[in-house]
Amino acid sequence: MRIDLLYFAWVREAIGTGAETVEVPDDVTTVATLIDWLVTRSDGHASALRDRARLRAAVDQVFVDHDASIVGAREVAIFPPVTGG
Amino acid sequence: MRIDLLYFAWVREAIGTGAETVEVPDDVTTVATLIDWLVTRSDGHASALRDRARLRAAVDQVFVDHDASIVGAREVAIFPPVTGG
Amino acid sequence: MIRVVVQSEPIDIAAEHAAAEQADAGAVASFTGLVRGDDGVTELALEHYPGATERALTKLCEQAVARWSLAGATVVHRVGPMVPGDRVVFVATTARHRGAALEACAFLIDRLKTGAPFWKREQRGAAATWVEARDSDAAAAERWR
Amino acid sequence: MIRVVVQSEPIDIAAEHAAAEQADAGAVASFTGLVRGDDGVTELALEHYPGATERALTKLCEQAVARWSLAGATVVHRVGPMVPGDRVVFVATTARHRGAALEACAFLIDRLKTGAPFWKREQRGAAATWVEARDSDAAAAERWR
Repeated sequence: MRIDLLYFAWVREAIGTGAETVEVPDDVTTVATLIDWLVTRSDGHASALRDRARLRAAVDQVFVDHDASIVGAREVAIFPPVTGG
Repeated sequence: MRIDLLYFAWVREAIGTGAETVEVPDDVTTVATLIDWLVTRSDGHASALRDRARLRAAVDQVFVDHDASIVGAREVAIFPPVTGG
Repeated sequence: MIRVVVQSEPIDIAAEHAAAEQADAGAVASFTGLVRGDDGVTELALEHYPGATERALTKLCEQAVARWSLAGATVVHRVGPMVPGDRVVFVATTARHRGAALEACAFLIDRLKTGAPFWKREQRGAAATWVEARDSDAAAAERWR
Repeated sequence: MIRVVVQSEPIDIAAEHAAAEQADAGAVASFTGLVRGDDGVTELALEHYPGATERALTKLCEQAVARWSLAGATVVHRVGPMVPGDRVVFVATTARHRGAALEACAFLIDRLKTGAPFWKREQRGAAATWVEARDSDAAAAERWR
């Protein structure tokens, strides 16, 4: 399954890019398993995604929990807790 | 005792003036007794000051109840409940 | 910093808001009251008690500054004749945090409604009526005691 | 009437406030957040998630309009580099009565803080740090549930 990934703030800085398109294995079906798989891709990924409790996610621009499905998603974003306003 | 009186809104319109200076008798010592005395001065006063529950007062620009003293006051204002903002 | 103005000129939001902003306080809350034109009102005239009005508004601002540790409080109130859409009153509060600014702003407009000597006369064509004070305003003012 | 804008240009309060005013609704409440300069910050950079940000802000405005029967809701949020004193966010709510406008304004800024994808990076001279989310913001957002 092909997915566009977006990263923001310190997640983006640690990974070293704000966007990448990946081909994920079939057993990657949730945000949590996506993160598990991503950490194996590079030291930057491993470092950025180490502390799961500090990561938030959106699937096709809708905020979701880590147990949310990504099956059929076009775009998944991973980022820190938001600090706007 | 000589006092400057000020009237606002429909109290002013009914009395027919916004300000007058009066010489009040010695037994007029509170807002309530001032109003009792004022109603005897003209039909306009009597009409304007008929419904005491709808009247508010200030003594030397400080909002007070009807039982407040006016002894020594320079300026007493009588007006309806306020409706600003 | 307290700013209290009673004026017959239109209220300049841009200038008043800019004056209320301070770089060492991150939050500005404001409330603006407009003349409503949806119930047939063609003109609104505001009468006030010169001197006593400014005193009352300044005292309310001082109370708000003390209670919420504000960096600033502004009340600009228009008097005289106005038409629907015109700004009647502008209240702004400046604080380090939004909670204080928002609460103090609500306090000021609630208390101003029952505690400052202004009177509204509505004109509908040829007919003029003095606006009656509302129980809901008294209740709103009371909740801050 | 809902207006949501994410922009890198300075926020024009006069234009935004005038657009929020409606003659058939007498009350406009607003909140403006400024870059604070009292803790050594020399620059603040705001990053956001284009598309998702506008969606999230529009949804919050729709919720506010429905819950408080608003005549209008406006959120203008700046992104990119800013300096102390600059306006980061402007929220305005328009309603017939002040209670609804003031409450809805507090709701919007509280929920925006935890529900819209913006991230702040503070610069103090050469040192840059990403601002951490605050528990107090989560609590403030939670009180509207």
